[in-house]
Amino acid sequence: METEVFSTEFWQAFAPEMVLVVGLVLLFIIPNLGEAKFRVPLTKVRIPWLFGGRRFKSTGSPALPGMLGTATLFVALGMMVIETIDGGLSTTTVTSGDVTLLQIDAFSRFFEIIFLAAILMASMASLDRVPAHTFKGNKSLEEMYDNRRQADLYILMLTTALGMCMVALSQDLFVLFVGLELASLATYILVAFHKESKAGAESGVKYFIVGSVASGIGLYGLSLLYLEFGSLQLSTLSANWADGSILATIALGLVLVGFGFKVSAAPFHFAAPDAYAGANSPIAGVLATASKAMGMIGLIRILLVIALPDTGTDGSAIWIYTLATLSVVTMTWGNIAALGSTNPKRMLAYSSVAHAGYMMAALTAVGAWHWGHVEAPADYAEAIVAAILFHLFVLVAFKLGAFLVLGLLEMEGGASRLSALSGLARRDPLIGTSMFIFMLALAGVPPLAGFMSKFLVIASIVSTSVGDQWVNGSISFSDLHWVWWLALAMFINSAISVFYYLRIGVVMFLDIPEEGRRKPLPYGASIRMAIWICLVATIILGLSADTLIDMCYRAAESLKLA
Amino acid sequence: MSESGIIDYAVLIPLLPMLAFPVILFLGKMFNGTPTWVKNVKEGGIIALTVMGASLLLALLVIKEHMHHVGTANIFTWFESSWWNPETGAITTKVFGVGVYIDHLTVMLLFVAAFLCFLINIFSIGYMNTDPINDNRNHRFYAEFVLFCSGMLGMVLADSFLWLFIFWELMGLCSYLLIGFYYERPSAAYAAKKAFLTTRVGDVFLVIGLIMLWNLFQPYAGTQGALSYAVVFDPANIAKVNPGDLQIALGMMFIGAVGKSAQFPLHVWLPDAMEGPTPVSALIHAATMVNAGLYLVARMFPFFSGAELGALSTLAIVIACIGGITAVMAALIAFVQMDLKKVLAYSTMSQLAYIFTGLGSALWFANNGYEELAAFAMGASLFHLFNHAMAKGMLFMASGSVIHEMHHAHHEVAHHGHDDDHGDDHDDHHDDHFDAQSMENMGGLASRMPITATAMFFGSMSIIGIPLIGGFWSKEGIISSAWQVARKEPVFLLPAMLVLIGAGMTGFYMSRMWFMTFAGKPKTEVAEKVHEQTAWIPIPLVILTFMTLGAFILAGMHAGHWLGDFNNGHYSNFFDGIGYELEHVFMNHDMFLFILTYVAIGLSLILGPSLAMSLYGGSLDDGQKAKPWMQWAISLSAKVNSKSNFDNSAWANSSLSESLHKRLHFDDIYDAAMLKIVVGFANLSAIFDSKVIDGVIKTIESTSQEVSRRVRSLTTGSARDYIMMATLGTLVIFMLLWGVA
Amino acid sequence: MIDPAWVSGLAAILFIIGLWGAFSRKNAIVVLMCIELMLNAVNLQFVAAASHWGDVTGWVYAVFAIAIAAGEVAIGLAIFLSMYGQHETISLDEVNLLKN
Amino acid sequence: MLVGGLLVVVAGLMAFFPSLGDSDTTVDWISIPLVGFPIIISAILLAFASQESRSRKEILAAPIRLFTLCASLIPLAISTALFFDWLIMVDWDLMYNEYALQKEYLWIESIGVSWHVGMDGLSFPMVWLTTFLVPVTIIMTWNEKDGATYHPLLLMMGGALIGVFVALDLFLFYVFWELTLIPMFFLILKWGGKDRRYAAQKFFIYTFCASVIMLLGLITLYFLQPEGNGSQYGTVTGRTFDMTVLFSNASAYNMGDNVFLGKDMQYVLFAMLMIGFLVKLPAVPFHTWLPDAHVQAPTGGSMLLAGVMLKMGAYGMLRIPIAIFPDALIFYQDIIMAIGLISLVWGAVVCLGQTNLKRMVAYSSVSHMGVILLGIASMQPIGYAAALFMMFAHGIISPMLFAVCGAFKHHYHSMEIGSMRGMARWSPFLAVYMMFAWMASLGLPLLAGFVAELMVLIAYWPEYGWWILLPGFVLAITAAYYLWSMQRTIFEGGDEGQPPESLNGETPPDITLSENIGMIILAIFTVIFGIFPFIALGMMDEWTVAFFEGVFKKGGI
Repeated sequence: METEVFSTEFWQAFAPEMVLVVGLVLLFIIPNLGEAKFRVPLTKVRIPWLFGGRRFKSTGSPALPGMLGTATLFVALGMMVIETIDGGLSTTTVTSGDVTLLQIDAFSRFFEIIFLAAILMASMASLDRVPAHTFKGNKSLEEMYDNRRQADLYILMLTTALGMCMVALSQDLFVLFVGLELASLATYILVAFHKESKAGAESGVKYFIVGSVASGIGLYGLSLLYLEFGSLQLSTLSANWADGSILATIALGLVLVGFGFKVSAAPFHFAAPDAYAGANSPIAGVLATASKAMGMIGLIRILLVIALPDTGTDGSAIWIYTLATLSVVTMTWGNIAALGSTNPKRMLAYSSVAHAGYMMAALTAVGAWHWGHVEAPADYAEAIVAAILFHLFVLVAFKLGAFLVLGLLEMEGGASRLSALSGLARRDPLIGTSMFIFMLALAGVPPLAGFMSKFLVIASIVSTSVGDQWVNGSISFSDLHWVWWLALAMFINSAISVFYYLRIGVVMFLDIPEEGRRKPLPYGASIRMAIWICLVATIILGLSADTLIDMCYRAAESLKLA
Repeated sequence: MSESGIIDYAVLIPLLPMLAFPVILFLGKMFNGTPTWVKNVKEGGIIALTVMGASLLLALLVIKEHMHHVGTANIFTWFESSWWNPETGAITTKVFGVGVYIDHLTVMLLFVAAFLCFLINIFSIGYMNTDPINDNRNHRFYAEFVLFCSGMLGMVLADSFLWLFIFWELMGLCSYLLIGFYYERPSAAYAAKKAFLTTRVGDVFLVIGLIMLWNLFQPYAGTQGALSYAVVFDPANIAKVNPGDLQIALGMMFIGAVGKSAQFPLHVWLPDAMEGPTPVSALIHAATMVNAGLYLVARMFPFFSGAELGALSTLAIVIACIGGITAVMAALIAFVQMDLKKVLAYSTMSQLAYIFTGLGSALWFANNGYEELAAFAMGASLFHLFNHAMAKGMLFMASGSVIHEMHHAHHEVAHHGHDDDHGDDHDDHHDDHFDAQSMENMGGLASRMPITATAMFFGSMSIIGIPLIGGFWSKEGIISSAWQVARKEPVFLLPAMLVLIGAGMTGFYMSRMWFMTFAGKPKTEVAEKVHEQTAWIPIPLVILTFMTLGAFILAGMHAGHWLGDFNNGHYSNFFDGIGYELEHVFMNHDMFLFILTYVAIGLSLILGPSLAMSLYGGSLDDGQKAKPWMQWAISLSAKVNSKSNFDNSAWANSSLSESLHKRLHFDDIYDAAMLKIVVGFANLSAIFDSKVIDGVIKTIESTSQEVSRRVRSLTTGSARDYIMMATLGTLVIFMLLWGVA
Repeated sequence: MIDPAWVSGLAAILFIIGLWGAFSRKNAIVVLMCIELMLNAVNLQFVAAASHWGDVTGWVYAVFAIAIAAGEVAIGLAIFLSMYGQHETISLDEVNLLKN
Repeated sequence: MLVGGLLVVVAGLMAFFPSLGDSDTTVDWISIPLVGFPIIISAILLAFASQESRSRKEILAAPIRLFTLCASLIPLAISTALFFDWLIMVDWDLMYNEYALQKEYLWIESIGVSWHVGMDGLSFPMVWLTTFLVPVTIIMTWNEKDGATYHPLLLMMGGALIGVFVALDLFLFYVFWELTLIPMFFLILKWGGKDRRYAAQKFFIYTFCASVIMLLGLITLYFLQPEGNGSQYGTVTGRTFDMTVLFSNASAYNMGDNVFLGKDMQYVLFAMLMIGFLVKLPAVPFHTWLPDAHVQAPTGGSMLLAGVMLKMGAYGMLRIPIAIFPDALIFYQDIIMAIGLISLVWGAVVCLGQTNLKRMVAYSSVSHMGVILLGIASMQPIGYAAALFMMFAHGIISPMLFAVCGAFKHHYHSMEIGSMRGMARWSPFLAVYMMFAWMASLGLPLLAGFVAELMVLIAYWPEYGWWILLPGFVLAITAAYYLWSMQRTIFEGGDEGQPPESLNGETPPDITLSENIGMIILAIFTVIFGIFPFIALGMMDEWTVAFFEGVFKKGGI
């Protein structure tokens, strides 16, 4: 279905995103409602203006923005999920003139669900992690400050969500980039949200500067692409890619850098550990999941949709060696660095780097799609994309879950040392066990979701390397495509990774809680709820992954790679 | 093949004692120390005795039934497994069965084992239950004892080499347990370990030999999998296998027999085995278990008679040589032993060696087509086995009796020497270093222990080979057989010579033992107080004395011939028989054998004993009178001693004597090899394992931490560096893209 | 009319200068300016390409890029301010508590 | 007992539950009663117990322990009943690639994963062994501290282990394969010795690394099989993880001109799978995790680790790579033999150089596991049956070895050989059990370990001839280290004895009643399977014959 911007169908199709917009606007407005009156000029008539002035007690409550933001996210997510599960999802394209701007399909909806789910968890956690204070008596000024701060936080979250949705929906690279910038700018502030602490401010600065440079590079790449092809429409670029000159290749490299930063691929990942360490844990969790997924969309769009050789040609994609190198370096770097890291947040950051490497390895395999004798049908590429989608989805469950547990620890003061976790399983067995399960999932221990995702990623790589050679009868080892070695590299890396994941478990179960952490954990109903949701998802998605795999396949099919 | 009859119950012979094992152990643990248990059941001794009696009875019935025909019975299928022939792809199921096989060999050993075990049981009730050191642990002794008997009986009854080996090992275990009965003594613990390990070395070769044998016969065995005698003794099958391989397999098995029968070079465990409860475990190791090796070699006879002529004679020669060497070596060491039991132990080794030489001759004959001679040699060897078992059993029990009474006497002496309270005398009894087993402390016991002395007297005579008594019949046969072979095969001169010399040496050390112990004046105060007490001890001594003396009856009944080939000699008239035997021994028509006989008799009867008399003889105390059948010997010894009391200090101080005291250094060398080489190597391996093999893992770990540190140090913390890295990354991307484009 | 190729060349030079400046200068504000320089190169490139293709979309892209740049400056300055509040410096080299 | 009865009813109900709504109306005796039930029960108990406070835990320990014991008896009852046909007639006389009590439920349809379980002569003895060992272990470690969580973990371990053995789906197999690590990791981590942190991590990481390589092999194999249609095949991938399908495909293509996979492909995949199994076995030089894990693990952990977990490696080898890549087996035959020999000899020699009792026993396990490799390399049904029986017999003997070590540690607070003398004086029972276990382990006839060793040697000779001297040497060395260690613990000490210094002059006690019961059960079964090996060997022999008919005979190698 095609629709013009702002047509009736447009509003219907974009109802969930509109919910976000409405929520955003409400968050702007509601905290500011007050007793301000507008004096009609030259008269003494004061008309209640309701905007500004002494804030109403009810609307000015510091707790309100959090609830509003969370509710908004929840509603939007709910609408999307219902729509997807109902099968009521139809491909809707938004055009403006001859330019295709946005498109709702299984792929974009899938990512939107990832984003909203991650941000919803983070916002639920933030309700406790950045608590709204209650004020007794006449402290309206402090109350207003707190309210402002709360409103800021959730506005930024919703903005991030909106920007990310835009990335998922866009059919034009520039639109994609605008969305990316929207989300990025919001996350820069979120990272620096703890401006009262040195670490918070520092991490914000670093994340901002490196991110800006990376997006500058990416934008420059886009401009070169525009120069080469005269359009940034995905369809146009994809159709004309084969005719591109060297300029297109340069542009591809530059754009890769832009997205590489988002997925935190080595060597563009340096700011990520610092940012994660300085930011609130829930925010860091969003960076590690949603933000990474956003970068992944970019990579999929640019590498798979645009820069893939057409069916029927002989030869693999131009970027295959580049991406193979990047992926191996990334996963190895991430794992090696995490191996000795004693800060759990940095460790998770490095592990998230490693996970980016895994996904890039899978992307690499798609590049081998038409390589020589590996004559793989299109569903091989779809299988890989589906595996990546699965991985991104379940990351929300266990990586974010791990960050949320750290968030719970931060509530009692910092989680930047491994010893903060010590004895967690004794202080709170359920949380400790949850954390251990998240760690096992990250390490890829069956039957958890993390195993399934790694399994699917590897299986898809292997399947591409094998191709459909069975018809040839006896296959010898040299007939396999070299991307098989990427699978091996992944395996070796996951083996390394077990070491540091397990260390967390050991610390939690074996060590004695450090001074000042002998008491039970702070309660935090909603952050615990978020953790439990993550826990359940980690287990359920591992045990019965079928539904999600189907979803992923539908999403991958809607990319129409073939 | 199976037949019904008494043989169906033969399985009970080993089974009953085996079942008694847990029963005694359990009851002992339950009722330990209660009066009924101690007084009436003799701490399990009566249970054991009952069971052994039943076994003996059954054994006698079986023997009666199967004196002259082979009996077999299947009991159950142990397990089945399959064999795949890679050439044909056929898969055959092999049945590993359990069964009973009885022929003359079995019958003889079955009798020896059941009979001796029964007697030993009686003896141990007398010996073990009166020694306070054994209080509250005799049930363990009896349990282990019956299990041991079960092993021995099972071994001789087994119908396959596999089950022979299984019971063989069971005996090994029990010997380990019995030697280590006094677990708190380091020497006992050491001896137990040594015995098990040394025999284990032999057993390893036995297993390898069995496995080679299994694979040799496997193609012809059909579904038979258990090395059953029916398969491997089938001449048709033996003819088919490669004799060279067969010889190696049998050689391997022979090494097992060497270990079990304490032959050179695996003999070191036997003297130490005397650490077991005196003298019962020693008796087991001397009179029964060591016969297992002989039994195994005797069992090989069909291979030698069935295989290609001359193909296996090398092995026969090796067996005989090992026998000959051990015979002389053990006899030499026995010269200098002061411990009563050790002398007997070395004597055992030496006599077993005789039997090996005899068996070697028999096997050589069998393999070279001399059937009659083979049967004769075989018969002589097995008859010697029988005689030796009876005599040695008696000797050990007698020595046990001596030691036991010495203990008691010492106890009394020490007790009277002290005035303090009675309760602790059990303890101080261990504190002083009186050696109740040393012959230096004995002397003149002939009058004080008449029954024991008599038993010892005839036992020794039997071992020496005094004409007409016990071992004489068989020993002559062995020596003459060996020389018979030597006439045909010059290499055999070595064992033949050695056994001949050994005969004289036997005469010396056995006489030495007897005279040192029973003749002369008591050398210590303790020896004066010795007297016989328990009724349980003399019974077996008396019985065995008659068994030994009665050997000539058996000889007259052509036992030797029957043992060589059981279709022989069973209905010959006794007087004809004894006449035939006497004629053959003393007036052989073959001049060579005639001379040989008298040389042997001369050596063993005249030279050995007279030398011993001259050194150790002497009359008893005044007023003491030995029984008349011994008195003449004592008087003679006193005369010889006084006539020619030559000085042997030069010999005693020689380096040979020194090394004989050190048992020719075998133990030292083995210990050194074990501790220095094997354990040293093991310790090095353990270090290698943890430092190198595990070290690799640990290095990977530490290296990865170091690499991690270095990688992380690239994250400098400065945003500028991050941008720089990103830019460099961009350049790398360009390079890689260009490389492809 | 100037050949768009020259403009592209200028854009490329600007971009490289911006990038160079971004990692060679310590002062956060200067780095921000360098980033702006990079974005301006992008703008220039878009405009040049638009004129090359005769396509109005490129201009729209440029306008959006300017807006993004403006947003970045606003946010960047705010973040720098908070950094100055905490660290009392705007030298990027001196802000390295978080590392390894 | 009421609890026990209730549990029986529940288990019975659960056995029927999965068959509801299934066209196949036969009762599923495996999924829930043997696998699901222990895991679920223990998970519930753990979740329940871990929430309690420390003092409440101590009160709760006794009922939970009893409950766990009762729960663990149910799988034992069921597996025993299945063997003796008490519940239903089970035909254990199976052809190759046939399984008794098969059940299959679709799980992840898109990639062809199903919950497919079944048993044959290879897996059933191991299943029974596991069901047998879990209650014995629980009894044996009755007084372990923190019983409220300890014993449920043992139960969970048992469920996961059974899962490995009954899985007929590669994916399911791998899931259970890794699942077993987790309870064991906790057992070592929470109840282990001084260096438990290091040992637990090493155990986990070492075996995990290896099995990850194995997984890559499995996945590659998965995509190398021909696509097919059917309920087992994945809707998306068109391939299946179902072992039975793989086996029948493999045996249909193998060994003829129509080759299933190229030779070098087979070699690579075989090697990858074997790495996972060899580390688990463990074979030298991948064995160093084992001594550390054993020395640090608590008694119960060690018992299950040595008793069943090591056999997973051998089981996996026989189940997967050999069945699918017989060509590769022939190619690697000599290498496997060499690894087996090295394990055998090296394990034994290192044993002799150990001063820690438990470490020595651990190395003896390495040595014994080498026997299994020799059996596999022998290429004879009798060798394979020997490997199977070795797995089984060692599965009874080695828990006893570790039970003895555990009791020794428990009562003497020391593991050093030679730190004391004359144990027989104070702890006659322990001394007897120790001697029994040691003797069983050194292969004394009429105890379970002997048969397997004998059979392996029989099968070994035609292929490798005089190399047999090395196993022979090991037989002697094994006796040496066991006897030497006994000499320095049970024996000697004079009339007073020498208690270890670690006791500070207290009189060492004898073992407790529960330890006594646990060990006597193990001892009895060691004797039973030594004297009547056919009970287990019959099934194993049938399996090996079927296996050779199905795998090797086809091509007539």
